[in-house]
Parts: sequence; structure tokens; C-alpha cells
Amino acid sequence: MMGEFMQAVIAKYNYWIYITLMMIGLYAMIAKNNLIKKIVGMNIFQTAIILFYVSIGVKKGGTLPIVEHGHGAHAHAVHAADYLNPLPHVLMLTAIVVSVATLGVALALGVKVYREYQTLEEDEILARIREK
Amino acid sequence: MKVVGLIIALLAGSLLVYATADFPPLGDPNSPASVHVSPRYIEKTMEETDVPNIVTSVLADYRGYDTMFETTVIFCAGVACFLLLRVYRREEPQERLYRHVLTGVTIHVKAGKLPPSPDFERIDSAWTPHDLIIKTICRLLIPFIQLFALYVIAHGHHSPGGGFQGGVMLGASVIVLAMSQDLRTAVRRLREKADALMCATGVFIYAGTGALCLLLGSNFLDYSALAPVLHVDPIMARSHGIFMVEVGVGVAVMGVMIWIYNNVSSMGKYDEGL
Amino acid sequence: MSAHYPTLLVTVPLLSAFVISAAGWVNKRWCFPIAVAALGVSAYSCVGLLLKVADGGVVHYRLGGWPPPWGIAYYVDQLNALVLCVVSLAALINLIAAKKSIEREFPEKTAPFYTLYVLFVTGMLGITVTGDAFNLYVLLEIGSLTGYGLIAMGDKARAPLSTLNYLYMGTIGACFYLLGVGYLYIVTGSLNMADIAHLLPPLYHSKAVLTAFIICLVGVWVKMAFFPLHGWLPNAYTFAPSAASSLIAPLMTKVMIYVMIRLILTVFTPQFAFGTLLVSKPIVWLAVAAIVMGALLALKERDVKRMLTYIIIAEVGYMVGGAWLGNRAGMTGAILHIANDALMTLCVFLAVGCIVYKTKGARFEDIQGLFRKMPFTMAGFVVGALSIIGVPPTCGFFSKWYLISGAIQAGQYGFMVALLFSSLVSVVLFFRIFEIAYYEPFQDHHGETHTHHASLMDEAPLGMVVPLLIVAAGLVVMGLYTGGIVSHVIRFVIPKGLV
Amino acid sequence: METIISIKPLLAVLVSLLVTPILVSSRASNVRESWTFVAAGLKFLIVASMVPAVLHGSQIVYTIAEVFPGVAIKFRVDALGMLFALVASSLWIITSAYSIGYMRGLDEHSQTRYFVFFALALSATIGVAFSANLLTLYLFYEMLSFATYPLVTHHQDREARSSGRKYLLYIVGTSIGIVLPAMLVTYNLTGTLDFSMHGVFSGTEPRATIVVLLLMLVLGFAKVAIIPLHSWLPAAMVAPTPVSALLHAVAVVKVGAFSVIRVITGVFGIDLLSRLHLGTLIGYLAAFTVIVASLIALSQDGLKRRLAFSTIGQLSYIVLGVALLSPKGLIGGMTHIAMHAFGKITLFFCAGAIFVATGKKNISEMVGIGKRMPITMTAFLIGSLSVIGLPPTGGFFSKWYLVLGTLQAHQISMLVVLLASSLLNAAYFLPVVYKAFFCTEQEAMFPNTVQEAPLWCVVPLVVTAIGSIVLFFYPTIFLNLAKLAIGV
Amino acid sequence: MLWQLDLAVLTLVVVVGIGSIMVKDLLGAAIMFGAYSFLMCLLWSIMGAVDVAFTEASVGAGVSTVFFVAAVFRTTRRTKD
Repeated sequence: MMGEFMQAVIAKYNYWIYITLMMIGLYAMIAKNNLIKKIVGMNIFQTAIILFYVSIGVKKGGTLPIVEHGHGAHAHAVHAADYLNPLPHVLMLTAIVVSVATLGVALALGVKVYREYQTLEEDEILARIREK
Repeated sequence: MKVVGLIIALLAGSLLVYATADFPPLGDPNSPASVHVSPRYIEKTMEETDVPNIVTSVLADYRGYDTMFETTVIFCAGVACFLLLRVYRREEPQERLYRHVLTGVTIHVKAGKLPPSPDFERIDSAWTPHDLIIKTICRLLIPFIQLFALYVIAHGHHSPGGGFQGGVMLGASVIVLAMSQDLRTAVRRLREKADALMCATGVFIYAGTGALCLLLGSNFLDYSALAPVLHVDPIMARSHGIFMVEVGVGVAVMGVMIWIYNNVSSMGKYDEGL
Repeated sequence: MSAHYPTLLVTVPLLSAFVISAAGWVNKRWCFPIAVAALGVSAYSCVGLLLKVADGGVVHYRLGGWPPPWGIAYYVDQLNALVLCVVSLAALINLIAAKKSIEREFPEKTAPFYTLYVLFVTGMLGITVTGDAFNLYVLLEIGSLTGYGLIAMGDKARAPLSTLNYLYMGTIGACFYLLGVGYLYIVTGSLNMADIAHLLPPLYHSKAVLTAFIICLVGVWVKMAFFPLHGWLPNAYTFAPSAASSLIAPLMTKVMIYVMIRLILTVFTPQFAFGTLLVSKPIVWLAVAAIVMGALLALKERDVKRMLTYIIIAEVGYMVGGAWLGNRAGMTGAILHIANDALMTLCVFLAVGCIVYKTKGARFEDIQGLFRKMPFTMAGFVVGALSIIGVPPTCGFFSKWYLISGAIQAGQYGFMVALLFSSLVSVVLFFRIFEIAYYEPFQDHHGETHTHHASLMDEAPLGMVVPLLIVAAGLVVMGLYTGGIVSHVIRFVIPKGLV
Repeated sequence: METIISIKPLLAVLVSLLVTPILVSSRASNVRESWTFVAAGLKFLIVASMVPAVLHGSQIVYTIAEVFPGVAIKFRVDALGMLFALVASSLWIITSAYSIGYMRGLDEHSQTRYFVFFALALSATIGVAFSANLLTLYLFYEMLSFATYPLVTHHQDREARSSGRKYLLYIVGTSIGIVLPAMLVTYNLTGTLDFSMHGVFSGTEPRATIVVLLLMLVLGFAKVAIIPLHSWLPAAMVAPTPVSALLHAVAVVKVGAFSVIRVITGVFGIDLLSRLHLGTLIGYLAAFTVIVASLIALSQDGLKRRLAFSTIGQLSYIVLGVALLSPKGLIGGMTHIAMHAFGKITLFFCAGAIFVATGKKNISEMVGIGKRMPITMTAFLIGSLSVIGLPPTGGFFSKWYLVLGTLQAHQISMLVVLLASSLLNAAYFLPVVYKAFFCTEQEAMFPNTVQEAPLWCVVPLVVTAIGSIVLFFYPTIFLNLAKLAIGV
Repeated sequence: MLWQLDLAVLTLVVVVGIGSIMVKDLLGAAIMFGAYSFLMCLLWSIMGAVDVAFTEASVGAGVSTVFFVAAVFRTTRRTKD
């Protein structure tokens, strides 16, 4: 029983790590008071999802998704089982780009908020708004 | 809020843990993800696109449409940062800092006046020590970074890398310049207008390649339509098409990275950076 | 060229965005015509596509020439085509109406604003037209990022913070959706919606599929501001510049509802959503809560724009509830309401845009005497309001009719009562505004009260009023064509399985 | 029965709708008023041109759009609709003339708005008259509610606002909160909303459902002002008098009564209701309203308020007549739409004329006015007689048929109600006339300078008064239409 | 691949991730985030996703961190949590 459980834990350890990271990120986004901290949490959250996708692409016995021998090697039959699944990698390139784009906009907004209120703490800003 | 956050995070986490039970084991070669769609990419990439790096071929050809929008996302971020932060009405600071290049003496000059002699260089208002080593090494490094970046773009067909990574590195080289010298130097090298035009051009190259295929009578982004123009067979045309869009991606990403950095680090004023 | 409509409608605005961005550095005056032309072509393609689809059924388009599921494919059926038409036409009309206010609010930054505007529309159109689950995510992010940029340009003090909150919530929503797609991918190995639907039936009882569904749904709900997840919406839309709020408010939530319906109908299939899962009832009750809370929260507000944002939340409840009634009438109502609500939200927000343009605000103090001052704007506003209340022959009545019919057929009387309740509350909400604009005297700078005899007409520019009136007329036309839309378009969307 | 497809019903509705842009854009008041007349005249001509066909027993049908499966926005001109449309469109011409006199006489503000919404309201009224199904009727009913709101609240003061609120609360609240769900349930039960002689129900539905739906549909059309949903009507009397005259003697309230007739005869069908003995239920509601409203009217001093309560009572006559479910009662109820309209509009015109000439609104301030304004007060007398139901006025006929109807239906209690309320009617109208004419010089409250109201005011009220008398001698057209409507 | 190395990296990722949201200095958080990204990049290259790792190295560990530092430099390092 215990062994099976451990087996299950080990067989999917990447997934457990990704869930942990995602929870960390989500918690930071909801619970943190500092706007930049929230952005950090947001990035951790996004990275966790990328980890998840990359884990899908893992294939035991597979190598890097670059066809060996390159050009002029058409004679060689390529077997799918020999290479890692490239599709999640492709998707995650996109996701990384999206995350950096979001980061840029978020930071710009953070800077703009700071320019207006001279603080990045959400509760202080809200107090400032209420004063008005 | 802390408790709420914890509860939500735990709820979401437990839902995901619950679902993980039905996943195929990590690295299972017979999992649906490994046997349904992806095998074709692996097995046919050479015959269909002549690109050994499967990630590149999928990225820029099979799912090239995604990548076009990925580049657009970056472009959006650049434009959004610019729109949000850029301020045109410049408030002249009360005084500027100038440093005598030879002696390292720093002087304050009132707004509107010029330093006493041309030997003075302007420095940012947050005083930084004069650091010859960093400046020189960065100057030395930047060409190599850029060269490597170009290699990454050009060699994306065969090795890890491609337009995106290369573009980021190109952008980073300029950012390094801006950090080691100052923002004004970097902006002098790459004017804001040129930078913005570069962003637009880069994505335009990508989408334009796609539109070119459309004009040549194929579906959007079907690079094989370029064959008659490039005088190659359709498979090579795909390979070339991938290269074209990779270049576009590189240009766009480089421009946007610099654009965002400039805007964020100077709060849109374009005078003082990090 | 008609074979390429599906791609033209997305790529023309996309390409034009880059041209606009570049043109802005050369001559700012070129931006607006380019944007109008691009959105015009896009709208033309959308309408052409709708006619084509209504004529000959589903249209497939393979991007890059690759067959699905390997490449990305467009899969345009009547549902997409309808939403596409609404999105592109609304965006085009709003662009024309917003010219004046854009030029006044950001004289130096018209070019990036137009760029983001066009890209936002591209994103919305792309989301609607795509048949690939991951492609949808990327386009969703385009829509969101541009949306953040547009919204944050509003009220100087408040907009950035509310946008940042929107960004956090929006990112969570989009990431949840992405995660859900990942879960689907891991169990099916495919990203193409039709292919996933084909592969799913043996997996209906898998925990991963269930979780994927829940996560996707929650993600989409965050983006559409469904009731308990609506916190970001009121501030974001209230403080947005009027050009942006009248673009984003009608389109964003509606497109996300489209995504939800697409997930139910195409990806997970109704058998799974309504049959295997027993969540319809709770979700409809949640929708009831959304409608009631939206209406009540709107009552509290003393600002027209802010009040309208809560009405949007209630309207989201209409559509989610309608879709989850799990019968033909409810689904018809929900789909019809996507189109109708987009138009009527556009109508009222355009009117608010005109008002803000003239009075610098839309608080209740600002709108005094507006019937005299801006009669045409207010006429448009009244038509939009009547549509939201649900008065025939404006289109809002007809979708509400289907929704209530669905509620009766499903035996969900709570939903029916909620719809009627929100109609009545809308009467109160809007007539409160009308009363202020109609009775209360307009105070000018000297504090004098003008008598009724003085002529004070001070209408917004023609470029803003005419689009508003066109949309207002469109509301009535849509209402009269309800039968046609349902029998020629929506009827084909709903699978036979639904009764 | 022959069915003619023709665009005429649509034209009749649209004519006043299409004229509104011209009204809005015309700057000179003369232009505006002549266009109003043109529209009114055209509308009457179009309506009148359909009369021969309808009298031949044909129906004129026009479908605008099929909006739901089995339900279209559709016009169908039948005898009942024609009866109502004829009354409304003919009286609009007269009211237009009167409006001009009244609005100019008092130099009212926002006259353009006034005429525009007046035209809109008439469109809606004709639309209701020609509706072929409950949905179309509801559509125009709602349109009428919103179009009359600016008319009711024309003065834009606090009193107007609170009356306007009450008006909306009762009218719109009931139509959305009661009629709409009832209509939806009906549609989902039967799949149709078209009016037909036999009703839409198959008769197999549970009795409780029918009862609830009947009550919802009868009470929901709150324009008919059955107690307890009546109090909007007195409140709405803040409107300028021509509005009260046309809308609250003819258009709005009669739309309510008309809707109830349609509901009883077209949706449920007389057969079903008499089989389930549900007519009496509505009859008792109406009878109660008749008596109570008449009693309240006795105690009112404001002339217009007294007229308003009188209207509430008279409307319930119509409902009562229809609820008797006997042919004679139905004829009485339907013709009462026309007869009461002519009588009541005369009375309102007189009230307005008095206000224009003297500025007085209360009955206690009108002693001796008959000597100064003899024409007006003579017309008032004729109007009163018609409302009470005495010859030589048209009101006599409708009341006569109502009485016959009660006998035919063996409802003696209803007969008692009718007679008692006639007495009450006489008791609240005749003293007004009496005091106006017969008083000593000391009691008379008006100096010699007071004259008749302007010609634009006096002529219309003379016309309608004469109309009331003419209807006594030539009631055939309305009687025939009513007979056709019930298929006798 | 050595499972010990794998485990060490995975543990470190979590530790650094928690650290970056706990540290009471925004500049520190930014740098920690850079480290987190870099560890992620290691992890992915272990898993064979070289392209993703390359991108993460240049974007996550590189440019993102610079953006963070720039933003913190322009605003404040102070944070209450």
C-alpha cells in the first residue's frame, strides 16, 4: 500500500511540484498586498503551468526533438518514440512569450500606479482613494 | 485576504491533485499526447519542411499561425507600455549632474545652462560611480552577444533557438548598453522612432509572409506557395518561409524588448534609465 | 476571394495594426482612415462569411495548408459567423464614433491607441473564428493585453490600479483556461476542438476531463465576470476612456460567453455538460445570484457608467444561466442574447460616451437636463435602455423571451423570476436616470436655473451621434429579425440532442 | 371568411410614426401643426378605407416578421379592432385641433415634444387595435406606455414626477411583472398566441392554471384600471387636458379595456370561460370597481379627478359587459368603447376649455359658469348624458345592451350594479351642470369679462358633443362592427 | 539523468519560489525570481525541452529580471509583505 502510494508519488513527481508552484503563485496573487509581489506571484503561476506542459512532453527513451543526421539523411526512418514530444515545447514557447508580455504591461501599470500614489501597497492606495 | 487566498489556492491545488490520478505516468511513451498528434511532426518534419529542429518546424510552420499571434502579443505589450508610460511633456529637472571625464569630479548645473567645458559628461541624477571596467567589458561583449544572437536566429533550423531567442538576445545587448553606459547613449544608437518602426516591421514581415502566400493563391501562411518566387521546390520553400518569419520574429522581439525596457526604466521620459 | 474570408477577417486588421503603428510616426492623420478601412474589410468579410455559412453550411479553413489536427484550422459554423458579424460591426461603428473622443483625450497618442484598438478587435475576432483550443488562448491574451492598455488610459488616478487588478484576474482566468487545455491535451493528445470532441466520449468519466472542464469553465468565467468572480469589472470599465469602454464592454464578456458555449457545444459536447455532469442546476442558481446581485448593486450606484457595468454583470448571468438551462430555448436565448446584448451595451455606452464628451462626467449630477441639451443622444440612450429592460420591439425583449421560455421548460422558475426581477429593476434604474435628465434643471456656471423656454441644445458632434442612432435603430431591426436569425442561423448551431 | 393581405394596417400604424421626424425638424409651429393634421387625416382615411371590407366580414392581414415559431408580429384588422381604430383615429383629428387651441391658449413649453409623442401614442393605439396576437398587442401596449410618459409628465415639475413614477409603476410594473410571464406560460403551454374565436387553449389544461392566467392577463393590463390597480389614472390627470382627453378617455384606458376584451374573447375564448364559469369572477371584479369608483367620484372636487374616477367606473362597464359572456353583453361592452369615448372626451374638452378660459380646476369654483360659457357647458351636459346613458346620446345604446346582456346571462346582481351606478353617475355629473346654469347673481363666481375659450378649443368640443348625439340616431356602424366581432 | 540532481533542482525551485514571494525587499524578490527562472530553465533542459529552456534563460532569467529591476528602481524597494 505504502509502496504503491510512493510509486504513484514518484511516477508523477513533476506534477506534484507544478501543483505546489501553482498554489504558491495563486496564493501570492490573491493574498499579497504589494503590487509587484503579486506580479512575481503571477509569473510563478505562469511558469508552473509551463512546467506542467513540459512534463507532458517527456518521453522515456526519447531524445531532444531535433532530428539527428540532419540533411541528406532521408534514408533513415525516423521513429516517433525516439524523440520527445515537441508539441508542448512549441506551445510553451508561446506561453513564455505571453508571460513576458504580460509582465511588461503589468510593470508599466505598476510604475504608473506608483507615479500616482507614491506607494505600491494596495491597502495604502485604497486608503488614499477613500480619503479623496 | 490571506486566509481567502490560502483557501482558494488549496482548493485549486486539491482539484488538480485529484485530477492527476488519472494522468498517464510521467514519460509514458504510450500516453495519448505521445501517440496522437505529435508523431507526425517528428516523423515527417524532414520530408515536409526540411527542418531538423522539430520545435522550429512546428513553431513556424505547422502551428505558425499561433506563433504569428505570439509575436503580435509581444508587439501588443510594447505598444501598450509605450501608450501607458510615454510622456512627451518633459519637465526639466532643477539641475543636472555632470562628471568630468578625466578627474571624476561631479558638478551640479542649473537647468538650462551648459557645463563649463566639453570634457564633462552628463550622468543620471541618481549618482553612480564611474566604472571603467564595466563600461569597457560591456562594450567589448556587446558585438559578440549580437553575433551569437544572429547565429541563434540563423541556425534555428538545426539547433535550439530561433527568432525569438535571438531577438531577445539582440534586445538584451542594447539593454546591456543602456545599463552599462546610460539610457541616452543607447537611445542615440537606436532612436525611439527607429525602434518602434522595427517592432512594427518585424511583425509585419511575419504576417506579410503569410499574406504573400495568400496572394500567391494558397492558404494563409502556406509557405509552399512561395516556391515559384524563391525558385525552389515547395519543401525548401517551407524551409525558407520559416527562416523569413524567424527573421521577422527576431526583429520584432528585439525592438519590443528595448521599447519596454526604455519606457519602464525611464518612466516614459527617455532621459534617465537604470 | 470569398474562400479566404475566414482568414481575411483576422489578418487584414492584424496587418493594418502594424501599418497604423508605423504610420503614427510619420503622420498621425493616416491612422484613423487605415483603421476604418481595415475594420471595414473585416466586417465585410464577416458578413460575407455569415451569408456563406447560412447558405452552404460549415466553412473550414486550413492555415498553412496543414490538415487538422496537425495544423491550426478554422471551423466556422453559424455560431461563429453570427458572433463575428456582431463583433466586427460593433467595433467598426464604435471606432467611427470614438474618433472625436480619442483625439481629444490623447492627442499625442492616437496612433498607439488605434493600434491597440485594431489589435483588440483582431483578438476578439480570432477567438471567435478559431477552431484550435490553444490558438484561442493566444488570441485571448492579445485581446486581454490590448484591453489592459486601452482601459488604463482612462481616469488618470484610478484607471491604472483597476486595470492592474483586471490584469491579475485576467491572467488567472487565461492561465486556468490554458491549464484546462493542457489537461485535455494530456488525455487526448490533441488541441483541435473538433478532434478533442471526437476523442472525448470514452473518457467522459475520467477525472482529468472533469477537472479540465471545471478549470476551463472557471477561467472563462473569470474573464467574463460571472458573478462571484466579477470583482474586477466595475472599476475597470468605469475608469476606462469612453472609446475603450464602449469597445470592450460590449465585446469582451460576450466573446467569452461565446467561448463558454463553444466549449459546451463543440469541445465537451452537451451530452457531457448536461448529461454526465450534474452541475446545470447549481450553475443556473449561480446565474440567478449574478442577475439579482448585479441588479441590486447597480441600484446603489450614482454614476451612469458604473451602473451600466453592474448591468453587464447581470446580463452575463442571463447568458450563462440560459446556456446552462440545458434546453433548446435556453441555448437559443443565450446565443441570441450574445448578439443582442453586444449591440445594446454598445448603444448605451456610446450614449454615455457622447454625454461624457459634453459634460466631462456621467455622474447623476452631470446628467441633469440632458433631454433638453442632448435630445438625440438621449433618444439613443432611451432605445438602448428599453432594450436592456426588455421592451418589444427592441431586441432585448426577444432574447429574454427565449431565456424565460427555456426557464419555464426546464422548470427553473428561480431563473425566470430573476429575469423578470432584473427587468423591473432595470426600469427603476433607467427611469431614475431619465427623471434626472428630464426634470432636473440644468445648472450652468453661474448657478442660475434656466427656464424651460431657453433653448440650450448642445449636442455631441455628428460623428458620435449618428453611429449611436444607427446602433439604436439596429436594436429595433435586430428585434424584428429575431425570427430570421433564429431560423436561419441559431437553429443549426444547437445539436439535435437538446430538446 | 375572406382574408385580404394588405399593407394598409401597417400604413395606418406608421403614418403617425413617420411624421415624427418632420415634426421634430419643423421650426415653425404652423408647419408642425399642419403636419399633425395631415397625419391625423391620413390615418383616419386609411382606417376608414378598410371599413367596407371589414363590414363585409373580411379580415385584412399583414405580417411584419415571424419572431418566434408560431408567433409573428402581425396585424389583423377585424371588426372589433376596426371599431376601436375608428374611434381613436377620428378623435385624434379633433383632439389635434383642440390641442392647438389649448397649448397656444396656455403658451405651453415643449410643444414639439408634445405633438411628437402624441403622434407616437396614436401609432401605438392603432397598433393595439390591429394586433393579430397577444405578442403584437403587448408590443404596442408597451410602446403606448412609454410614449405617453412624456405627455403625462409634460409639466416637468415635482408633481409631474411623482405622478409619472406612479404611472410607470402601475403600467410598466404590471405589464412586465404580470403580463409577460403569463404570456410566456401561455405560449409554452399552447405554442401560439394568435387571437381566435375559440381561444388558444385546448381546454384540457388544469382549471387552476387557467384561472391564474386569466387573472394575470386581465389585471396585468393595468390600463383598464380595475381596482386595486387604478390609482395611476387619477394621478395621471396632472397631464395637460388634451392628453387626459384623448389618452385617458380614449386611447390609453381603452387600450386596456380593448386588451381585456381580446384576452377574454381571443385568448381564452368565450366557450372555455363559460364552460369553466370564469366570467363571473371577472364580472365581480368589474362590478366592484364600478360601484367603488362611482362613489369615490362623488367625493372629488377637482373636475378632472372626478372625470378620472368616472372613467375608472365606465371602463369596468366594458369589462363587465364582456365578462357576462352573453352576446348582448359583449355588444354592449364593445360599443361602450365608442360611446363612452365620445361622451368622455367632450367632458374633458370642457374641463380644459374652462381651465383655459378661467384657470379654474375645481367644481366648487365653477358656480355660474354656464352663463359665461354657455356653449361649453351645454356640451358638458350632452357629454354627461351620454356617460350616464340617457337619450338622446349614444351612451344610451351601449348601456341598453349591457342591461340586456345581464338579463340574457341571468345575472340580476349585475343588473342592479348597472342601475345603481347609473344613478351615481347622474349624481356626480348633473349637479355640476345645475350649478353652472342655475344660480343667483350673488352666487355666480365669474365676472362678465370671462368669455368662451378660443375657437380652437370650442369647436372640437361642439363637434364631439354633436357626435354623441349623432351616435344616438346612427349607431349602426358601431353596432354592426360589434355584432360582426362576436359573430352574430 | 541523475535523480539526485533532479530532486535537488526541484526542491530548490520550490524553495526559491517561496523565497521570492516571502522576502521583504522587492529588489531581493526580483533577483530571487531571476534565480527561480534560471532553476526552471535547468529543470527544463534536464527534461529535454532545450528550446523552452533557452527561451526561459533569455527571457525569464534575463530580460524579465531586468524589467523587474528597472521597475523596482523606478518605484520603491519597500514592501510590507
